[in-house]
Amino acid sequence: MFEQIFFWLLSGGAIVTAAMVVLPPTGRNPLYAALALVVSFFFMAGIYALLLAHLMAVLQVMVYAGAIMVLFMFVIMLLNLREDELGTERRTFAKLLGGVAMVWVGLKVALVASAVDNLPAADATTPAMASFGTVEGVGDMLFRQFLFPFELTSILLLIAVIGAVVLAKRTL
Amino acid sequence: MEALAPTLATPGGGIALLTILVVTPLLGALLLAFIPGDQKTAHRGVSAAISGLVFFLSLPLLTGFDATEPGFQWVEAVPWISALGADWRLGVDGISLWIILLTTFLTPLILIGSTSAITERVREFCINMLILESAMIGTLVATDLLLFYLFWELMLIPMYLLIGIWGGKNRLYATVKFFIYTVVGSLLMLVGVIYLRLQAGSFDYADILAIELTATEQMWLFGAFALAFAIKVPLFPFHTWLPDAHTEAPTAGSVILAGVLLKMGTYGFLRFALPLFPVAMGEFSPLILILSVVGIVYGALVAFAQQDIKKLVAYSSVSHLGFVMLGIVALNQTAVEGAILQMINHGISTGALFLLVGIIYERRHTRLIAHYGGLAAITPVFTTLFLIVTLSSIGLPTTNGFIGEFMILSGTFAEGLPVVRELGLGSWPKLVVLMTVLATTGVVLGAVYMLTMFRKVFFGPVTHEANLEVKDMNGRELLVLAPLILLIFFIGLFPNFFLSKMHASVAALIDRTEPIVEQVRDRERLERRGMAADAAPDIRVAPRRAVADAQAR
Amino acid sequence: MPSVPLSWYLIVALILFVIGAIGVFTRRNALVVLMSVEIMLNAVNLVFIAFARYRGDMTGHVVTFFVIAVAAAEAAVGLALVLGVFRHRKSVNVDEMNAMRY
Amino acid sequence: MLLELLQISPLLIVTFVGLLTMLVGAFAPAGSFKGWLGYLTGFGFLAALVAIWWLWDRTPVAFESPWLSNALRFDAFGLALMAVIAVGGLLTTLTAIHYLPAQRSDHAEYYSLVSFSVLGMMCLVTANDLLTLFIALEVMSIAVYILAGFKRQSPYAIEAAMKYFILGSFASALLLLGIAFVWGVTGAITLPDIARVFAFGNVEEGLGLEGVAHLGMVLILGAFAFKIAAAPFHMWTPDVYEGAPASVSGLMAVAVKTAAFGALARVLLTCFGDDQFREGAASWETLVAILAVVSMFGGNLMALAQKNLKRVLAYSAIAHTGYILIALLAAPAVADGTLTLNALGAGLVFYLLAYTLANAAAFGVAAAIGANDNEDASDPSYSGLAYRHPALAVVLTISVLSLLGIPVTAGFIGKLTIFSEVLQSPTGDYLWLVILAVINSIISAYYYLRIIVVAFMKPEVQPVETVTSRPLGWSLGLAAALTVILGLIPSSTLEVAHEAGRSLVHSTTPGLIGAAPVDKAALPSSAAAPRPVEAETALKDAAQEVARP
Amino acid sequence: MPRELFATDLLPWIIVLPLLGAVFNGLFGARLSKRTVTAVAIGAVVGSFALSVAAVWRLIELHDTTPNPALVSNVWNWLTSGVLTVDVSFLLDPLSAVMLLVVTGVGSLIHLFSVGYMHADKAYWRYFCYLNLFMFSMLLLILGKNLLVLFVGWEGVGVCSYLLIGFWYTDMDKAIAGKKAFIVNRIGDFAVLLAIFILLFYSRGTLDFGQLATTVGPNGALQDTGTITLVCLLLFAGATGKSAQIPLYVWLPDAMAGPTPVSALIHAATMVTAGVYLMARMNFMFVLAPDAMTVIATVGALTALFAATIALVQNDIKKVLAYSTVSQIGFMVLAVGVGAFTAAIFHLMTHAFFKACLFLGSGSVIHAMHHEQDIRHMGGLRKKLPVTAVTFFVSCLAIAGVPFLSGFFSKDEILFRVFTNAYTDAAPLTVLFFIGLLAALCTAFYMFRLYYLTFEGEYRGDHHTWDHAHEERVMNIPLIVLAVLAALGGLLGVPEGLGFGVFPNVLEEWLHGVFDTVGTRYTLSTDHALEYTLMTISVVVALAGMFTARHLYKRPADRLPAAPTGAFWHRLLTNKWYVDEAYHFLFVRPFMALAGFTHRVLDVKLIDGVFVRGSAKTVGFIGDALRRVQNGDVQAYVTALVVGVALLLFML
Repeated sequence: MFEQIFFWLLSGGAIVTAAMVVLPPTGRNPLYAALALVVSFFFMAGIYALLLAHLMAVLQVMVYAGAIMVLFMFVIMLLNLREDELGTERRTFAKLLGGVAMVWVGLKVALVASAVDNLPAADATTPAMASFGTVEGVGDMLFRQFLFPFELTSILLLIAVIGAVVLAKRTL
Repeated sequence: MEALAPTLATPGGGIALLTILVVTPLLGALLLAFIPGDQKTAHRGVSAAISGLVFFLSLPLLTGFDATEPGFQWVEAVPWISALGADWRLGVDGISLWIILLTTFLTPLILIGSTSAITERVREFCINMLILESAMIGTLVATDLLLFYLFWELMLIPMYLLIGIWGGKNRLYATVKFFIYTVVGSLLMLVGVIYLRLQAGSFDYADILAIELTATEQMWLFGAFALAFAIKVPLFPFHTWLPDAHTEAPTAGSVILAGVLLKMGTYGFLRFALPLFPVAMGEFSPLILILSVVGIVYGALVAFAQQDIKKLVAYSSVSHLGFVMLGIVALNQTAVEGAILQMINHGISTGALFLLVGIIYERRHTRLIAHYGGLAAITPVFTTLFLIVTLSSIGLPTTNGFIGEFMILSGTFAEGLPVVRELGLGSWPKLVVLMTVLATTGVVLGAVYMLTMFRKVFFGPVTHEANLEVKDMNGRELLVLAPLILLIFFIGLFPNFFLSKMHASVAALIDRTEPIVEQVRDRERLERRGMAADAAPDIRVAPRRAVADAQAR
Repeated sequence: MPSVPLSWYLIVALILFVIGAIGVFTRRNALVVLMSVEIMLNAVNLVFIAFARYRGDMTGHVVTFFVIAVAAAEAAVGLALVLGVFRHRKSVNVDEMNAMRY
Repeated sequence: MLLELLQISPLLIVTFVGLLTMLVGAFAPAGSFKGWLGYLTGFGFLAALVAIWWLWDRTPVAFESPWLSNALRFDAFGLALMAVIAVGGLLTTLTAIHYLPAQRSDHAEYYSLVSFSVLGMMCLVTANDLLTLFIALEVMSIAVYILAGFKRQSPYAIEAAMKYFILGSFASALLLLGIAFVWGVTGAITLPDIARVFAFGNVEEGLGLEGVAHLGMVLILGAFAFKIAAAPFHMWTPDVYEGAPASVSGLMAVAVKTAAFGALARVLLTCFGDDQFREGAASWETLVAILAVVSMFGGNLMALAQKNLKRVLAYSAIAHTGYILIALLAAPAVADGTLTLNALGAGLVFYLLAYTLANAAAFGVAAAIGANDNEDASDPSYSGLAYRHPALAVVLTISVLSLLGIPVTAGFIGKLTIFSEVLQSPTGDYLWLVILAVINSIISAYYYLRIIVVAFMKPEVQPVETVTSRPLGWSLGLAAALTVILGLIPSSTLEVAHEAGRSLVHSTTPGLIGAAPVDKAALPSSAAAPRPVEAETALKDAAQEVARP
Repeated sequence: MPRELFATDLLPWIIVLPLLGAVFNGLFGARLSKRTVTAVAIGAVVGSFALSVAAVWRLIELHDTTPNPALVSNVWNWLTSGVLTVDVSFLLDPLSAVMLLVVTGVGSLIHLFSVGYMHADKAYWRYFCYLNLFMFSMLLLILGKNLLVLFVGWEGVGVCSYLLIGFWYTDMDKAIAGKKAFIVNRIGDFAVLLAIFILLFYSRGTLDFGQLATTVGPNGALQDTGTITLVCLLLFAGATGKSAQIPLYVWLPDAMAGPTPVSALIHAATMVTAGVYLMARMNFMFVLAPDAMTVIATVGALTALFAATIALVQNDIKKVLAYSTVSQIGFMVLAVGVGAFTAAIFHLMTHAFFKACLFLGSGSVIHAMHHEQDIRHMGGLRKKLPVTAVTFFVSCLAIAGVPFLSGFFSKDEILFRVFTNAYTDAAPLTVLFFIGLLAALCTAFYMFRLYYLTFEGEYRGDHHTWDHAHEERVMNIPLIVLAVLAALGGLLGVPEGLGFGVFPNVLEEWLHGVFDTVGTRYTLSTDHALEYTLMTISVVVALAGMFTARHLYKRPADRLPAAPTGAFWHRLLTNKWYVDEAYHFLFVRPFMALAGFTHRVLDVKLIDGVFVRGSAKTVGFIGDALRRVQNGDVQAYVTALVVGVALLLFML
């Protein structure tokens, strides 16, 4: 019951704020959109916590809501777009078609995916689940089973650094 | 793969003559690439010398040819793409022998003949011609289907460049049309080739001859192969690339196109479409028969309406090739031999015509008939040669054209005649007789358009000042044409020299194909009479093993 | 046992995913488009984490961890590109980027 | 440990070279010639090739430690494609050395980004779990996004990069969602495990879970369809190829596509290759066939009216995606005991190689005409190329003919192999597909010929100036020569491709395991020759133990 | 027997000599003097004539022992393929011997005449080259032992005729006339080819005349009368082309565009009779096809009358002769049609003499008149051209059928045979006799009209020409020789009724062996009384025509009867029954229209336009339309991606 209430609150909040990112009027202004997105990320972190993914919830707040969104804010401020520079949204047939198709895809996927309820759920009370979602548990897997992707990610971040420099630095 | 042990034991005393023939022009092309581009004379000389050398190298084929052997001779087999089941297999038989010799014979003449016509990018031109020669020889000697296909497609590129670079005003349109038209056929043929390969386990011609194909398979495969060949021939109604290609091509291109390239289509029919798919041949032969005869008449009619000499000759090719197809589809010893001979004849006569048109084009830079008139008085030698070639083209006895047409028509006629009288209701024989009669009108129509053109160009008063300045042929041009003129008469007078080499191979081909074709027709006749289809005899699809063996040797 | 069925989480994630996707192809401001992509990635993260919970398998968490890293990298590169575009056009509107077409 | 480092030496070499160029480049004076870093990168790829050659006889490479064996699988297929990628990287890098200065974009970062993206590609084709796959894909993609916009003073390049980036991110999200579903229902992240789960019916029947897996498969397929530029996921291709620097377009056309195809083939054939999986839905073969048809027609038709070399090549790339997709269906049977396994044919690998060579040459020529900061590759910019630069024109012709599939080029052998293999495919009768492909080749003849027409038969509109550069010459010469050589004597290469294809064994017999090294012991011996049904149950039992720890 | 060998080996040389002459003059003539050209050309033909005489001499010797002697020469095997075997082989038998002597003899004379006629022409060498080439072809035609060799000659003479008609090619009309001749002939050849194909099949691949005779013989493969009739009709169709019969005669009048000696040689004496020769050669087959024979006889008779009516009103000296030729060949064909092969050959021979003489005479006139050919501008030329006038007059008498000149014997023989000959089971074609008689009347009239208008009365042309008019000696010799032959040639075939045992019918006897099959099918009358009656009628008719003409046209210029220009029949005849116009309307125009239509509409518009370019355009159009989707908007691209995923999901 408790879980369900939180589920409704958090997911409702996440969806509404996410919609605020995308939909006008807030969606028209990147600053408002970014703020809505931050809020949405917070709600998501809550859902993660609800799902026993504690480490992920923390990381969500720190990396996403913190680091990534700050980056966004920087850029928004840097560009300092005024309202009149934003112009008006065009309504094209493509957008309509895409919307319909995307909603259809979502519905279809949701319909099929609801079969997952047939999966037996893991019992969180077993000792095997003790370290579930903790730094220890995740870290163990990360550095044992997924070391290679982890190393690869370091290259990925390096690339991103180089890329940001190459693309954005005033002179090279 | 045991069969693939490199066997180079040939009548020529262990020399891989065919490989040499294929490779020599390529090496020549390579050599030319290293001669600096501005030394035009060197390019012309070297290329002519190389192609001349190839001609002399090809002569042993003739002297060493065993006329009693129906199968391939000078056979070579070396493993090549074993992963795909394709090997370097070459061979010559009575069907391909003369076309090969025609190729090696025409190429040096063309190279010499183009000296004054091609003055730009001479090196590229010569390289192109040599590659083309190699591809043509390769197509004719390949007895591995993939190898055949490879050379078949390879012919396209140099020809494409030849028309596109050295062609006339509208050359880009013509060359792209030529290429795409041809590719339409050949790519569908590729599917057929692959299918056969999957059935036979290799691309070897002998293996493929030995497989048993159901009637349905034969129909589809025949469709794929026949379309490619029909476009190349070109059989009506797939001919519209030809006038454009011929008109826009430089003389060399036109000559090669008419002389050899078109023959690849008819050769393909003889080599592949007939022996591999006899049942389909039986089913389709009425259609091809009608198309070839329509081509004869249609080509003649359209030729008559042309204003442009080259276009006229191009349409005359449609008409002449119709005769060849008629002979092939008749499947009768005389007709098929006539068809092969007519391929050679057409190569020589139409080749010569194009050379002559090229000579006059070089002087006047126009091909419109209306721009000429009265040339006979100004250029007597040219006129005489043109007349001889014209007469050969319309099939005057003592020239080569007559022999070919006569053999084809009489052979075809004999194919239809017996049954028409005796049974009275066979659709095929009636069709054959009717079609032969129609085809024979081509003899009349040929005279009509050729002589009308000849009259307009050469007779009457000189109406254009510029024509007064036209020079008669020079020594080089005479040198190029003299062999052709001599051959025109030589074939006309001594066709046996040529026919004797074909007998065995053609007989083997007919032995293999005709019984099955006949059965298909018999069954159709029975069905037409209202007999139940199951009462009709089954068609024996299996080819004669013996023939396959003979071919394999 | 969790009292919320797994499918509910999935549906929420899918709604978020669709919202993000619609944002990508309707918003003309490149920044908002990038944010929409972030929403999509988050939605997927939710799927992973939900599955992880119900399967009792932390692989989902690990994947999420990597996705966050990738998202960071993408954001860096994406924002750099936005700056690049802005430098040329003085505008970050995606629907004006059609110098190359047909 | 040392052995394992040796075993993944191709990856290490490429990484090392990338880092080295980055570090060294940082200290090189601004504005100086950075081409020597290109040579270094090229040597890196050569070294990687040598390493791959060394590893070839040791396939499948047995990684001992779990972190490597889960993440990577160095089998013949992966190694062969790594080699193709390295070749593609080498050829395009050589073209870049003098092209970049001519484009006023000569920065050291270019080469490290190329190295890193190649690293991503190599990981992508050898990735053994879906996570590594995703990360590798991102490493490759993000590096390529940056490379696409590398000529940052060009609005076209930046715009191309932006478009590619937005679409790429979207596709990544799709891929991730697909991975989520597949992992969610199977509980397995490595490819062999997923295959096992499907093969032995661990996804319980009647619960509708296969449907979720199918969803995942479709989403993964869609994401890869984007990367390989299959229609209708192709829309970015022309704009990006046109806007990006030619050397980058070349890299995208050859290496990126090769890598994506490799990963797609591996995923489809290993994870979803089992008949058990196909039940209850259209098989991925059908979807792939449809994508192939749409791509071929879309690419070819849209290419017809193009007047820009890079753009034509882009549409041609889309069409070729269609042909190569057909190769995915080419799975000739390999008899193994009483059971018949199906392995990928030689077509995919060989065609990718042929395609790499041809496109590297074509984009090399596009780079060559990019002298003096000329980004334009439209008709006038190379009209009459043959007059002044016959060698370039010849190379262009060879590559175009190879793309068209005219004999004596590698492209012809590639098409031939694909067509003949797909006709033998046991999963369906694909004659119709082959015929459609052939019809498409015919359509494509028109625009390929147009390239030759422009280069050879049209007069010069403006003096065609080219980047004169020895490495460019090497690259073009090598690509053209290899194209012809592979067209003439493809046998040994075909053998290699065969071996590569065979390493992706999958099965059309229900219940037979997928990609995991075929365990001979688990297979019923041919002497005993039990009935298939019995064999099946025996196998199932045996494998269930393996699957459920 | 060395002499026999000698004669056999001679045969090819008879043919080859003119060829050598032609080749020599063709290759080197332009650079040689006229004298050398003359020597070579004349030498070749005269040599050929001499050899012919020798060969025929040998044949005559053989004739004493065998009824149907033959000299045969196989030169080489020409064509062997499947069942088809054709040799290049020659046959000299009584029939070909007659033709041989006529051709080489008359040919030699005309060559001689040409020396004078053509001496001023620039292309003298070319003329003789063609003429020799013609002789070669004609000899090939005559001596061919099989149908195909004959056909080679048949076509060869057609080509030479083409070349010689268009000899003065700068005049477009002449070039057109040459082309017309060739094409009309080709239409006939088309039929011959078909006949050959049919025969080839039944004869199992051989075309040898002897074998063909066996094929249709009692035990031969071809017994079906329908087929035989078809073959005969086809061969006859060929003959109508070459021998200018209805409906294919139209080329011959136009052929007068050639030099006059050519008209004499080719279009009067030799080539145009080839059709008759062919039918005579194939007599063994024709006698088996009564229906075909009826057709042939009818066509021959109609042609004889038809052409004669046209000749009545022509004013061009050569045109009159041309129509006369058509008419006379009509008589020969008529003879063939009633099985009177001997009579046909007889008339062929006499016609060769007198018509060659007439043509050469006209040539002499034209030469003298500076190429004036309109008889309305002539008159009184006897004074200037005495030899010509006399020889012309003799030939006129001969053609008109004045007793005891050659034409009298041959024509009356034909008319008699027409009246009496009957196919075994059928009524004689008596009605054709009257048509022939009418034609004979016309012949006598127009010939003497021609003679009187040209040579008698007053000169009506310009006086400059008159002053320069003269004869050439070299041209007179052939005229005289031919006139003598025209007068006396008939003695070779004096009918039994007039010979009274003193003059044997040499020709009948000579050819008997060749035409021995005729007797088995035809009842030949030997009713002398009837013969005398018919003879009298025809003589009366001839004299009537002759004197009418004399009465009308032997007058001073101002008293000549005015042509009834307005009269319907006159217009009809001057315009040659409007046949050319009808042909033009019925065949030529539709053909050109058809060709134009085929080219412009079928080929360019339909096949190339709609199918070929149409399909290319359609593909291009689709491509262009698709391309528009690619509008550069990245969000549209995302949409496409989404739609793609949706489609894949939908397909699942």
